[in-house]
Amino acid sequence: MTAYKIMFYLFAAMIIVFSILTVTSRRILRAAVFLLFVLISTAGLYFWLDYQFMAGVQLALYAGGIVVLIIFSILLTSHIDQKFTQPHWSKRIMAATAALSGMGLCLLLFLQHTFVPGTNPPIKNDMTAIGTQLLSTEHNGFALPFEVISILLLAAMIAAIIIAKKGK
Amino acid sequence: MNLDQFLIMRHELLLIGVVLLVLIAELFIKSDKKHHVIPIALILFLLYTIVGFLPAKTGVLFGGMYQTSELVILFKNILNVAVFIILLQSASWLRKDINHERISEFYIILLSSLIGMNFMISAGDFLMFYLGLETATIPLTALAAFDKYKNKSAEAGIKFILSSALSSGILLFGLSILYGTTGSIYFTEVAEKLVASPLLVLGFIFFVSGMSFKISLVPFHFWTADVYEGAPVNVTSFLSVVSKGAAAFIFMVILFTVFKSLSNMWGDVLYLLSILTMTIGNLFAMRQKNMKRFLAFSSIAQAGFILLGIMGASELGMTSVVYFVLVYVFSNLAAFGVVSVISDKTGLESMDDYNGMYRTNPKLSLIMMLALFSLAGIPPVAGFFGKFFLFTSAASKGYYWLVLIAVLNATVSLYYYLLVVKAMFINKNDAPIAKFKSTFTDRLALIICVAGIFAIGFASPIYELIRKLSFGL
Amino acid sequence: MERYGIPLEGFLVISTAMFFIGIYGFLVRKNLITMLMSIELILNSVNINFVAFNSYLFPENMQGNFFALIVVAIAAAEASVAIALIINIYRRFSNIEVENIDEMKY
Amino acid sequence: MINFSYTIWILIIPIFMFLLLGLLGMKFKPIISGVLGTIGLGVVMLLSYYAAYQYFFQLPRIDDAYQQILAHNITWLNLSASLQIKMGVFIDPISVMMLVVVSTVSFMVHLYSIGYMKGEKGFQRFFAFLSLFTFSMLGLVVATNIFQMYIFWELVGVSSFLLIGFYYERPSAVAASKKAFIVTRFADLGFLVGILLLSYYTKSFDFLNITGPVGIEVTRNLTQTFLGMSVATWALLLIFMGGAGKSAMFPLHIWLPDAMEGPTPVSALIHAATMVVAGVFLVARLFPLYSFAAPDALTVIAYVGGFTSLFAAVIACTQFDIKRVLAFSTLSQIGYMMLALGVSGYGGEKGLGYMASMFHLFTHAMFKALLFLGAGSIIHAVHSNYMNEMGGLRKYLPITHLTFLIACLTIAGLFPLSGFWSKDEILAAAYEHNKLLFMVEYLVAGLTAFYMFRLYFRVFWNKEPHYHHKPHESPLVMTIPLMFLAIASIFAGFLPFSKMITSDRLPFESETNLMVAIPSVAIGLVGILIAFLLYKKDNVRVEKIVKGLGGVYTTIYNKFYIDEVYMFVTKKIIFNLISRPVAWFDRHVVDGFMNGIAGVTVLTSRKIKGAQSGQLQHYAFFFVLGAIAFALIFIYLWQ
Amino acid sequence: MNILALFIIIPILTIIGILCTKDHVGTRLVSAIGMGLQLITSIVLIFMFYAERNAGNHADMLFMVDYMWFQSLNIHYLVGVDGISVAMIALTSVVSFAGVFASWEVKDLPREFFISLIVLATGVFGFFISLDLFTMFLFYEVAVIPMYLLIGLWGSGPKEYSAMKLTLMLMGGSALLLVGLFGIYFNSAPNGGQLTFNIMEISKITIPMEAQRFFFPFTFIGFGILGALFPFHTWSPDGHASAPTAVSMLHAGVLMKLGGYGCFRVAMFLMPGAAHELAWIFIILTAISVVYGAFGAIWQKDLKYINAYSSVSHCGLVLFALLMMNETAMDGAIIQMISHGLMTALFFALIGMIYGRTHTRMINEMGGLMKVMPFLAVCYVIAGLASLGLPGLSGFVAEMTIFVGAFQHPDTFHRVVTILACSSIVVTAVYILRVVGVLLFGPIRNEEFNSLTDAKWFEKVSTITLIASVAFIGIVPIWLSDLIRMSLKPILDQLSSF
Repeated sequence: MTAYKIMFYLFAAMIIVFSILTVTSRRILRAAVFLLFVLISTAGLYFWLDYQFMAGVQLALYAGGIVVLIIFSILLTSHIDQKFTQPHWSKRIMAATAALSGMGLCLLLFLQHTFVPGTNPPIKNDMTAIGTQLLSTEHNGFALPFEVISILLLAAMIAAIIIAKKGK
Repeated sequence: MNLDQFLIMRHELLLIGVVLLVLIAELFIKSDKKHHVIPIALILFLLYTIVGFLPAKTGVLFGGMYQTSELVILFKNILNVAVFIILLQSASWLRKDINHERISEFYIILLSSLIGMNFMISAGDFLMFYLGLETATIPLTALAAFDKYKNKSAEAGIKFILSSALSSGILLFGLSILYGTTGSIYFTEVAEKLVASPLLVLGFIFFVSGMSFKISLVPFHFWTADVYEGAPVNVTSFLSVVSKGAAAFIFMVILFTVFKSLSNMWGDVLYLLSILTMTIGNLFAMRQKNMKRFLAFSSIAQAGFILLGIMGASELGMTSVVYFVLVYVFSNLAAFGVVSVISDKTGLESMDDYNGMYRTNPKLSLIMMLALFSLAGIPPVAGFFGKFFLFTSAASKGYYWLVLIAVLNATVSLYYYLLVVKAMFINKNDAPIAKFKSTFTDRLALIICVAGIFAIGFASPIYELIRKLSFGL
Repeated sequence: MERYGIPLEGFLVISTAMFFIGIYGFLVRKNLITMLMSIELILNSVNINFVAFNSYLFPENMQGNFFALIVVAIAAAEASVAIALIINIYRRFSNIEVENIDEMKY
Repeated sequence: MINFSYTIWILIIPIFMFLLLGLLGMKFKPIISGVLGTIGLGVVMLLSYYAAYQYFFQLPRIDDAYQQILAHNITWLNLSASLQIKMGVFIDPISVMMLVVVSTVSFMVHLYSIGYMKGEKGFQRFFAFLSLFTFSMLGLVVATNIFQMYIFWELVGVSSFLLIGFYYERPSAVAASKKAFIVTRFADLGFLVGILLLSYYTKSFDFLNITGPVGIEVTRNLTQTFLGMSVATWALLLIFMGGAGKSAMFPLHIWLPDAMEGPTPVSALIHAATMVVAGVFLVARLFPLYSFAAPDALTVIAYVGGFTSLFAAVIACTQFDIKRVLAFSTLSQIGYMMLALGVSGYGGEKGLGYMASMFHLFTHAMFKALLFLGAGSIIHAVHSNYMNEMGGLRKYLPITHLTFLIACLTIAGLFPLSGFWSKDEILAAAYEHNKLLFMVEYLVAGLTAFYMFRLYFRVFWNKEPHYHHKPHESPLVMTIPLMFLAIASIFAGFLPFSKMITSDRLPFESETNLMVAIPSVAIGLVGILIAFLLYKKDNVRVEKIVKGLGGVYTTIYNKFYIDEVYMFVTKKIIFNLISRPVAWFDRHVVDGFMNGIAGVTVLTSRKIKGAQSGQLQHYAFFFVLGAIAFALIFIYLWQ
Repeated sequence: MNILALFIIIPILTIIGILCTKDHVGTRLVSAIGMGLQLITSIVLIFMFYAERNAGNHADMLFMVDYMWFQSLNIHYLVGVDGISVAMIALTSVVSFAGVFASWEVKDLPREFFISLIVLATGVFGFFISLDLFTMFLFYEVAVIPMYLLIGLWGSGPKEYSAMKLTLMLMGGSALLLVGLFGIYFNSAPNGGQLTFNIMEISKITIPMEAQRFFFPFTFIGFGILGALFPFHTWSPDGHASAPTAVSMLHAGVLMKLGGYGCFRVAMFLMPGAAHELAWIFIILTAISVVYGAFGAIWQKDLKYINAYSSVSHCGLVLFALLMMNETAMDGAIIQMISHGLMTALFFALIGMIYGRTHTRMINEMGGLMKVMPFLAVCYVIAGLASLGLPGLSGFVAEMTIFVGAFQHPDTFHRVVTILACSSIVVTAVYILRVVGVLLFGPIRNEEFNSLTDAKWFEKVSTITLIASVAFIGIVPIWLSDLIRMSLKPILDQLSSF
């Protein structure tokens, strides 16, 4: 049992537990905080895999950006101390059945499947490589998506503004 | 970026230009003169549309992430024409005071969505595909809620974004599995490395579910009706024509290129989906009273027919799908155009309000009838040809029973289209919709649609052109 | 394919679990914001998948990594629009319970 | 060589008259229509006589036999390589004889009708229809092939329908015309099927072929059987069914009494002299075939004829409507003719029955037409059909009375009137062949004399009822035909029929068989005597007898309830048990099924509307479930 | 220019003409002129056809024109006529001409009415001249769809229900048909080569037997639905009952003939093997149609229903005769189509005219009409007599040809059904006479009817045109029969090759 293993199991346990708490917690703000924990643990997994850039983005954008956004909106729309009533039991059972059966199916297939790893030599996964590839227009270069997403963000921003803006 | 690249990507780049120009115009036009944006945007877009038709290069860019072919360009042009018609139709709606503050935003969002679609159908890998898909969808969700002073519109927006987020989550999960089993996100590489395995099938099915959501195939269609009903008419027509057409096209391209070795299986997946879609779509459409909701279900049923073309899995199939989309653009937009005009003038959207309309507004009624006949596939209007070729495509693969079911479904669809015709022509009404004059843009849009409905069917060169550009498995 | 004694399947189990927990949340949570949070879980699980596949199986390039990156960005855009819409809903309906939003049906 | 091509005018003139009067009749004065029609028919009659004269007396015979001549024969319709329907004029002894009969009676009726129908609404129409009928009947008798015969047969039926229903505002007339048409139509179905069967084997419709040696040979050698009977017998029996329908043989006789609803001249023309003998003519036409290929069918014909003659005679004794009495008398007489054909052999002396039948046909046409026209004259005078409302008319209607008496004597078969000669030949033929039928015919002869004189005495003698108007003799235009026909009835018997019309077209000598003739005259006299005793003065004795007979009388009076049986079959079985269920089945089962499909669709549509609940999470649930289900199907169930 | 093109062009010009008119007078006039021209053209066509044949042109199809349309699918605009099509075109012209006059006084939206009517006629013309399955199918649907508006808008009674039912059932039929056509198309080149929709081309090859067996029923039933094949005939009574006069005329008179025409021109001609194998099933169905329709008619009270059931019976006879597959019977079948077309059109025209006066179609409520409207009544009697097969009118010729032809089969099965079918003529007599008796004869039952008027001039034009045609065929049938017979040969050769 190496430290890596322990760390992995820790992250894994945190992710699963906090995920479950996120979708079951009866206080909305707590749910948001649990989500934050999940996202942070995920970032931990990325670190564990040595994907620092990804982990950084995860922390900055996800944990920092989205969760904060969510919390703001919670503050705008809900009372902090409001406790949810539990959803109807039949709904929960149906949803759980669907989710569990889907999960069972997926896990079964994942575990049965023999993954074939790539044969080419691995490339080094550092900031330079990421930077190069992000701006490359060659194969395995990601300049185009990087540009296009800006259009998406612009459009999304305008969209969010016209909706959220108090109209006449 | 050199000229060649520009020419290859001219649709996207010019469109971005249009968006920026509109944005600039917005900045420079005084707040009480915002409606001047409308002609500017229309003219810009018209120019862009015309430029799109000019012959230009095709090719692959960004190491395979972006690819285009003459067929793709043709399809983009079809979408452009559709969007142009929609813009024409929306002009008088945008002129209303209540929308005054948000005219240029409307254009920006709509055109951004179109950019997303253009990228989507030009995608050469799953990342660009997914990105295009989201770019096309996310801004649109805001447009669905554009009439934000209306509960229905708000409801449409939230339903759209949440269900589309769920669907893209599932789609993404499927893509991740594809990536895990094949080791690439590029279409060509995936196609090479594709080995059928249960896990791959799972990924594929998740992918299909996600796509089915966009094309609104049963049982992934539930959002459609609510969103179509709640959204402003012009947004609905954009959703039902442009959005759906683009998604269907890229779906077909991906099936043909990436999953060609699975064609046996996806043929059967589509078999099931198309039967479900046509039948359920029709069953729901039968009892609708709200015109937008009615057209929503009708467009669901139409999507089921499109699948028949895809199942042909050949040049013929591809031709028939593109051709059908072309026909569908004009027919459906004509129908939506009429709904939009009436909704603008009177605010009425129920089928019962249309009772006796022929006596007061004969031209609108006739256009509506032609459009519905075209949707139902009645000759001599174009819809007949479109459907006929779709069925030919399915029959060419021996799916005769499916064709039978489909044509019977077309008969059922005729039933509810005729209900509208009946309302307009036959039903008596003491107070039918008053006679009114529609604006220039509305009329222009409808004339284009009607011309299209009549011309496309008989004009075989169009069909032959598409045929020449199409490819099969 | 193990890394530090952990096989790829370990990641897959986590991501799958997270994915379906997200789905469960989406199906049962009454509050629109909590549904949005479930969506985030789903997207996050997909990201784990991409990164894990990339790292374990195909370190020859960084497609999975970038895919995940873009997904994060898209998730952000999506979340912002969604929240705008939720606020819009809150204005119109004075609450954000999903079960109340059923003006259009059948 | 004598050219008979002018005979086509015998057909053209009446049809032209029909078109002229039918299309333009309303523009003419009524009387002009009548005169035009009569003149047309007069020309036709003269042409017929001329043709008969030429045929029997000028045309050279070949091997002593009368020739069969196709005066015209054009193709009307090609059916198949071997089967064509042709239209033409066929000249042989019986067709010539029929031409004479039809044109004579028709002319007389035309002439008579000018007086009888005077002032009636639709006078022009009446003459148009008469022309149409005459055309059809003439076309029928000169038919060169069985299909042409069928065509004109149908036309005759329609003309009869139109004429019976002439008084279309009278429901009983409408019903009668309908009944006549449908019953004969039903019989014609048999005729048609018979033609189909026969022509299939003989590969021809032409009489020259099918009754010629080749046709006989083919038909005789048919080995196919159906339900134990040879196909030839079937075919000929079915054809006879057509004939039986037209000639009102039992049990297809029910339409004829009702047909008396038509104007009386029509009854004289169609329902006494011409159309009703078409069945006899048909059998005579195909006689060689019957004789050689289906002797069994001939036996059937004999018995049907015999039975009908007895049956009708019995009913005739009880009827009070004078036209009905005459109608049943007609039935009875035609039964005689059929019987004669049925007992006849082929060729020479053996063909006596054939000759007798034709002979009787001829004489019967004359005296029965006379009887009907006389009856018309009576009705014209008293405005009633019922003998109860008549009596003592001999004073008022002298000419009618005299001619009527002649006719009654003729039909009773008294020497030397024509009826005697022809009936005697029939009895002789029956005597040779079948004793049972012979005895029946004796009985019928007596009955005939009885009921005719019952009629005669009740109308012209007996008590005089109270007349609203004093009856008066009919105008000359009506009595001339009576007189002409009376003369014909008296003298027609002296025609040398066996020299002219025989089964093999070879003349032979016929002798009067006194052993047969004398008793028959005696029986006739007995019948007259009984009638005299019972009906000369009043009806007291009659009523006693009627009471004595009780139920038997009622049954006979009601024509053995045959009509009621038919009503039961049509109303109860065809209408209520077939048509109504069919209509119900169609509306509720077949159509119900189609509507059911629509209903199920609508119902399904309503049932599944709940799926679109408006609840986002339900949608998502379906979405997830759908994806999982598709995955399961295509991972585990698909191949 | 090719004469056949006129059959499409004239109606289109007429429609344009109607659009230019201002009032209903102009509308009628333009329609009448258009349809009159059409009638003249079709008469000219007959003479041209004869001239061409006499000049020694023995091609199967004359006046062929072939434009490539959708090249990659090998879809052509291919037209041409043989004697049968010529006869059917003449029928259509006569009926549509009479139809225009029968609807002379349409009050509500006359322009729309005449346009729809002419669109319907155009579809029919196009169908009869088409030799390409695609074009044929296109025109078929063009002909069917105006029915909806025509019935729904100008009909009577439960018109909306009937219109919907009729349209949907016919479209359902076209669903089956379409599958059949695809089957033919995709088997039109069993040995490789180009697939084709060209009927004449396909007739030269042999479609594989399994394919024939599968697709023959689709095609036959598909067309059969339009031809009122039992048990798919139920659109007919409702549809006819609700339709306005001219529409009933055109529909029963011409449109239903599309079914019969398609059955032999497509189903039997192209799939002779299956036609032989499966004929017995359809012979039974059609024999049922014949008898069942006739019995169904007896019980009806509504004039139009009676005629609709009678149409079921008569049209059943058409299909019945076609399935007998010999020259005589098929000849009879086609004569029957034309004859039934004319006389049923006449019936419906008269019923419409009577209804227009009495405002009821229930025979029980009428009576003695002979007295007040002798012209119409006489015409009705003539129509009735034609229907029950009186010699000298067209019905007789058709029925006799059919029966003689059908009886040429020596086996018991064919003969028994033939006799069964024959028996319908008696039943026909029953219901026709019943109607005539109740409706026209007898005393006038309703006092108000005493003041009714007889036919107006345009109604006379309509009925006389039809009666003249009926009588013409009845008196000189050989002319029509030979016209058809000349053209039956290729079809019979094809059928006898099995």
